[in-house]
Amino acid sequence: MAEKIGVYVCHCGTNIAQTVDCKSVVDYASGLPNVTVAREYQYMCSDPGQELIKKDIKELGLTRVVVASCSPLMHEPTFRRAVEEAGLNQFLFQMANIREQCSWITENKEMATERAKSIVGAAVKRVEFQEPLDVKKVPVNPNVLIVGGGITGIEAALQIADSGKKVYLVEKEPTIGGYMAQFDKTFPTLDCAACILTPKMVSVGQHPNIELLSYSDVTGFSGYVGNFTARIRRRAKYVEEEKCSGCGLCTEKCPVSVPSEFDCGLGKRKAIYRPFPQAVPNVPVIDRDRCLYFTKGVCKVCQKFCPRGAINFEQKETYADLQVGAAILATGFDLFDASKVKQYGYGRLPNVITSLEFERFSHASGPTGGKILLKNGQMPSNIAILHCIGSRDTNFNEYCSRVCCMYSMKIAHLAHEKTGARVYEFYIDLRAFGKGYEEFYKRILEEETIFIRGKAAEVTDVAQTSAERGKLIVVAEDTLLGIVRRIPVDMVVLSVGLEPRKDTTEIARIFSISRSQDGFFLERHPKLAPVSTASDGIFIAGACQGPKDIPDSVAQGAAAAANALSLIDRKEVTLEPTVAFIDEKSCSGCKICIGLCPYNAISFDESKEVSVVNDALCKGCGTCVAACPSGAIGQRNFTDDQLLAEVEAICA
Amino acid sequence: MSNPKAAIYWASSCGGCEIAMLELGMNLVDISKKVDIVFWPAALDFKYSDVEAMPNKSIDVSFFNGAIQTSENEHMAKLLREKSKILIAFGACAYGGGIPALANTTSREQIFTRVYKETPTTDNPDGIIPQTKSQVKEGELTIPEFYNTVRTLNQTVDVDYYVPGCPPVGEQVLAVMNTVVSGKLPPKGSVIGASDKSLCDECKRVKGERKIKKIMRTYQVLPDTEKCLLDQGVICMGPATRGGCGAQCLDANMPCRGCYGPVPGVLDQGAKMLSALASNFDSENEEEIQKIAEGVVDPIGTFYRYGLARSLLRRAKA
Amino acid sequence: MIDLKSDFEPKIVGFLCRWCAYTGADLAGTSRIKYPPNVTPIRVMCSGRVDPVLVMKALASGADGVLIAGCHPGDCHYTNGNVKTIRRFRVLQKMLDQFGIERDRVRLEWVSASEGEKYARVVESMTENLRTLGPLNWNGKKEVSS
Amino acid sequence: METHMEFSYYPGCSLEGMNKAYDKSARLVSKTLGIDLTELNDWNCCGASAYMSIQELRAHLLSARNLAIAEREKKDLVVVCPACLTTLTKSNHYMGEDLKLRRTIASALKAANLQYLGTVKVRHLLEVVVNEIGEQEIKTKVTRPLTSLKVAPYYGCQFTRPFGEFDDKEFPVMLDTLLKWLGAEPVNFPLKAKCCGGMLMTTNEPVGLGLVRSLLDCATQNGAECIATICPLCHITLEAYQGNVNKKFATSFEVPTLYFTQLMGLAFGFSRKELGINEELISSKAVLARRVEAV
Repeated sequence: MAEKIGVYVCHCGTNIAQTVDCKSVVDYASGLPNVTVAREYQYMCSDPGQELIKKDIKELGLTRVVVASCSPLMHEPTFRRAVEEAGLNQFLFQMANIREQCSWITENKEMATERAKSIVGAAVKRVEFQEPLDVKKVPVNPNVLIVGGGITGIEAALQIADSGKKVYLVEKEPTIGGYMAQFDKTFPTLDCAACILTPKMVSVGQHPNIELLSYSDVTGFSGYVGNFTARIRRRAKYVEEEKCSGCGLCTEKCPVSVPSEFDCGLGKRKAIYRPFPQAVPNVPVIDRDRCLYFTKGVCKVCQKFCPRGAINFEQKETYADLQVGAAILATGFDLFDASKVKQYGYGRLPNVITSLEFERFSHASGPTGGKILLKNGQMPSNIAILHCIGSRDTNFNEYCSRVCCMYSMKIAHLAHEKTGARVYEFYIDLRAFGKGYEEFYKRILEEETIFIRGKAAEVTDVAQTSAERGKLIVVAEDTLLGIVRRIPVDMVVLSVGLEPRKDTTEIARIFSISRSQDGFFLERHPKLAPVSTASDGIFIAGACQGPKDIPDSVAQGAAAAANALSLIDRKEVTLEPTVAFIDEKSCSGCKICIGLCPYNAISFDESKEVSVVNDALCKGCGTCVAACPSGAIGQRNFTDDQLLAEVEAICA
Repeated sequence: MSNPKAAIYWASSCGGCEIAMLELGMNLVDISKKVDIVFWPAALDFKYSDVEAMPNKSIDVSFFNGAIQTSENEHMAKLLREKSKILIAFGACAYGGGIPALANTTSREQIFTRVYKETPTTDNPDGIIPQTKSQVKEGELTIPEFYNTVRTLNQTVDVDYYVPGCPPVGEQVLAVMNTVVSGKLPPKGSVIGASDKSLCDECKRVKGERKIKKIMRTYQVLPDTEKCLLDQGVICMGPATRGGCGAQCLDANMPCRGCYGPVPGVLDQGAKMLSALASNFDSENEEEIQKIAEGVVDPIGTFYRYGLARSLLRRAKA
Repeated sequence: MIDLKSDFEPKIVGFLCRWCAYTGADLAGTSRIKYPPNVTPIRVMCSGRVDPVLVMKALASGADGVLIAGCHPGDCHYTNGNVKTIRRFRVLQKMLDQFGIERDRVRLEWVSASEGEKYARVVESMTENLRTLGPLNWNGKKEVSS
Repeated sequence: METHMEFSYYPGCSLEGMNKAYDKSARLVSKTLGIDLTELNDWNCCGASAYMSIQELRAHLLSARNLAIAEREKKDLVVVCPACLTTLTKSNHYMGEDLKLRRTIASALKAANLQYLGTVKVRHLLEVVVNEIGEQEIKTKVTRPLTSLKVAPYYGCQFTRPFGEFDDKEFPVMLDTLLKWLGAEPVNFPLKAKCCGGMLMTTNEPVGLGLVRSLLDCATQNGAECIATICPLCHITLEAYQGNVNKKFATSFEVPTLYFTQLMGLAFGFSRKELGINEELISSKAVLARRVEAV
């Protein structure tokens, strides 16, 4: 029996109708074989639009439906639901994308209309070959994995744990806290960072629903929405967490002193160490590469002094497989490496420091006890702060790092307050867009900070005048005055931008999510789904999605938590049934397909001598289908017939 | 009731299909008792005019082997179609173009140049190449036209059944004959005398990991006779080729070259085998992959050795 | 070389993987980047689904070119489906050379979900090159029949 | 294994005039290193200097003609003048990005029976020497190391800007590295990529002289005995205007300038004459006699 196909062409207001002659597309569709009805409508996704389809299914007995409108990534679920509500299997519906990949790409109406016809024709031909499919429902595991224990991950973890759900919080450093723990004050309110962060860290450490896995990372992530398995590598701390009381005696007695990462190398730590006193968990780790026992085979002082016998040099790294229903990535950012911009002399000229180094200087428990000092131990009397280092720069990162203007002004304030120095800010534009930010800018202006509008061209120690001798000279075009200025100073602070973490590629691969052009994780929709990803059940929050300040990161952490909770509370999820299947009658058992499946979903049935697909493991990529030399493997909703029908229709 | 009448004809082919008929041996004698052969130029002295004189549909079954490469081939295909109730494309050439269809990788002009001017044994100082018409003093002489593109039988006339193989193996030929004699024929358009699964189904070799590191040509290795040839880097068309031959080539430690054509439901045998083979190249690195790919020296000749004419593209661009 | 006056509008079949290339093509549209509307997309879940048979079918049926676009190597949503595409494509290219089909007609490109601009540029350059090459016209039957 | 690389060689206008010694020494050291330079047949102006700013399309056409000829020879193009490098690379870049420009240039080239598909890479000899030949092979060619010769490595403004992906754009190090391989001591020279003032000498000499002076100041204060150059214009400017600088600022500079190819040649054992070192305005004889044996 011939199919009865209904075709619905959406105007999308003027989004489609402006370039595509919808009437002409409807006329064309009406003339296609088996098309019972073709209509156009202002907004197909609206209730009346959907009603139109439902009515036709019921009254005209449509057996197939094609909607020509926006991208299926946008509204496919909407129309599938509508079709299903009218009693037709949702897979008997096909969407023709005549907006994103047609009306919006050209101004040539004639060609756009031709293209729309081609797209609709292909969908009509394809839908004929589509088959009804059953959607599988699977229960959702209520546990949530959170990767990254900075302020974003902390916020998300507490939100979820407080709702009574189990959270696994994975942090690769020995402690949670992230960058925020290194900051002195926070803009624009100048709260002490530690004062507002530490209580939250403690809550995480004590929460009965949070299992904190510090000094650990995720090495594998498999499964599907609601039922993931995360493989966690737990690096050896050589300190048994259950036994350690955090007394700190081991650290005190350790004879090895090395530069502290937490202090940007400006201060020292021991080979057995906690990054900072408020670390959570409050358990030290042994730095294998620096420990005398591990490098030279002698010492074990820490073990001798530990009152609880917690030191265990035999500890090995272990792996744990965690079952979770959803995951939130809050892996944060890296700071731009200032030594890449050679003209500012970072690493070459003393007293050129980064903003984070300034934070450590300024921090009361930092290497200088909160004093801002030059290399020679004196206080600077002139300080220049250079904005946009590595940001808004086509040679490095084109994007704005969003936080540097504000933290630069915070640094100006701290520098002025602590040293009385004259402070210069070299900026391109000042971006003070948040709540209370503009007011903060005004306050800094009133503190007589000198703002010079112009990106610094270079920092040099080649003096041209006697006043410049022995100083660092910042050269910049003052674009308001239209002249090149040379400002001699004692200290230069480089306001470095935010970058994707170096392991972003690896993490994206492990979690099968995409990255945007700037390298950060890609959200599902920049406005409407900012913490979702294209992979269901995997969420992103904070600066791993793009540069963010603390208020925005916290907001996203909470948002991702709400998204994950919403998924978990659904209790079950539906799975796309677009998996591969093997026709036993055609399979000759050649085993071409078996090694191709990345999920080991294909096995060989020795008794029947044919290959078999495990539905639960198959993710529906279709690679085996393309490789099967007998045409014995098919992919539901992407069968050869369906794809060939599309090809034929397009080429006709 | 009189015996059914049969015709056997040989178009562009090597004659192997005729030999396959003779290979029936004493069975042929039995068959000849049940069937009257009315036309078989290779074995019996009939003229085309005899066939032309026969009433339409007076032959019960014609076995047509060979591809269509000349106007004579085409003429005879049309003639036998007209005179026969059942027309069977017999052998790889009639079914898929066979070896002659590899001519489709080049052109008539290039073939003539090569054959009549360039081959080392050619002595043709005047550079004469065949002309369909030539004037001699006795009058005009004609020879059949040589086509630029080789076609299969069903690209020329309507065909009822297909018997693949280069040549079809003996038992299968006998089975086909018996089917025809019995009159119990499958639906029109069927491939007969072959299996419905790929050759791997009947191949005894052990199939391994399918990790192809390097393509080996048959002269470069003496393959292990127990293991699948693909696992040893030798391109075997078996996975993409219809079975039914009993994997005889494999028994001789040679790879399947694909003469039985694609597995049912497969549109293009060559593209399918290419995909099956290349998908299993054992490298994730683009340069290494390229290196392995270079090992496929003559893709068309490898993947479409017997089926270029019935493939999707049919021929190389002129 | 580049022919300045060409009215010929090539017909290109595009096989776009749902995760990267199709999303990237959507982004080009959403960003209102203009490019020639000569590619009609077919959405597949992974470029690994693109059976060479589909490519041959498109060429045989009258397409002037075929674009296969997937995730960048290493970024495949299905771990390495696109690597299998590379493997097939390299042999396919070699075979299409023998068929006399110019390399510009069948292209494999990597377009991530964020590379709307790149997608537009790929289509633009491919369309431009095909305009220069002219119609493939495989189903015009001139060459296929004698 | 001996390296053998083939390139088309584009000397550019200056190397036929005031900078003959650069040409001479470049060819000599290239040959020694197995770099086969074939002078581009019938080359024309690269389109640099003010031309690009005034008649952009025509400048691109000039460039494209050179590139098209190089493409016909199926070789990449080696230049020694950073201005040529920038201009040729710029045209290459723009043609790749701008379809309209590509078409216009294609139709113009067609009139001269030429075509350009964009396959030629334009490279500076210094970059080829450092990246392709490398430390090991260069060191084996050094027969007369420039031991403890203190050299200011001077790159000038155009070598890495804007297209220098092969080195740091603002603070290149390639020449420093090469000098070390030759046994010399590159001095700290923060102004290594700053303007030489060459383009200003005809329009605003006082500013130009000021720039030359700061370069000489910086070089000598850091202990340099000579300056290594990679650009014909920088070379001439630094050398020829030292007298004017001394007059204007009452200084007494006498800093020899040497092309990097001359320094390589010296280290490889060639004579001063073979390298054209006897032709310079400020004699390097004393400096070299002090540091390099048997020159």
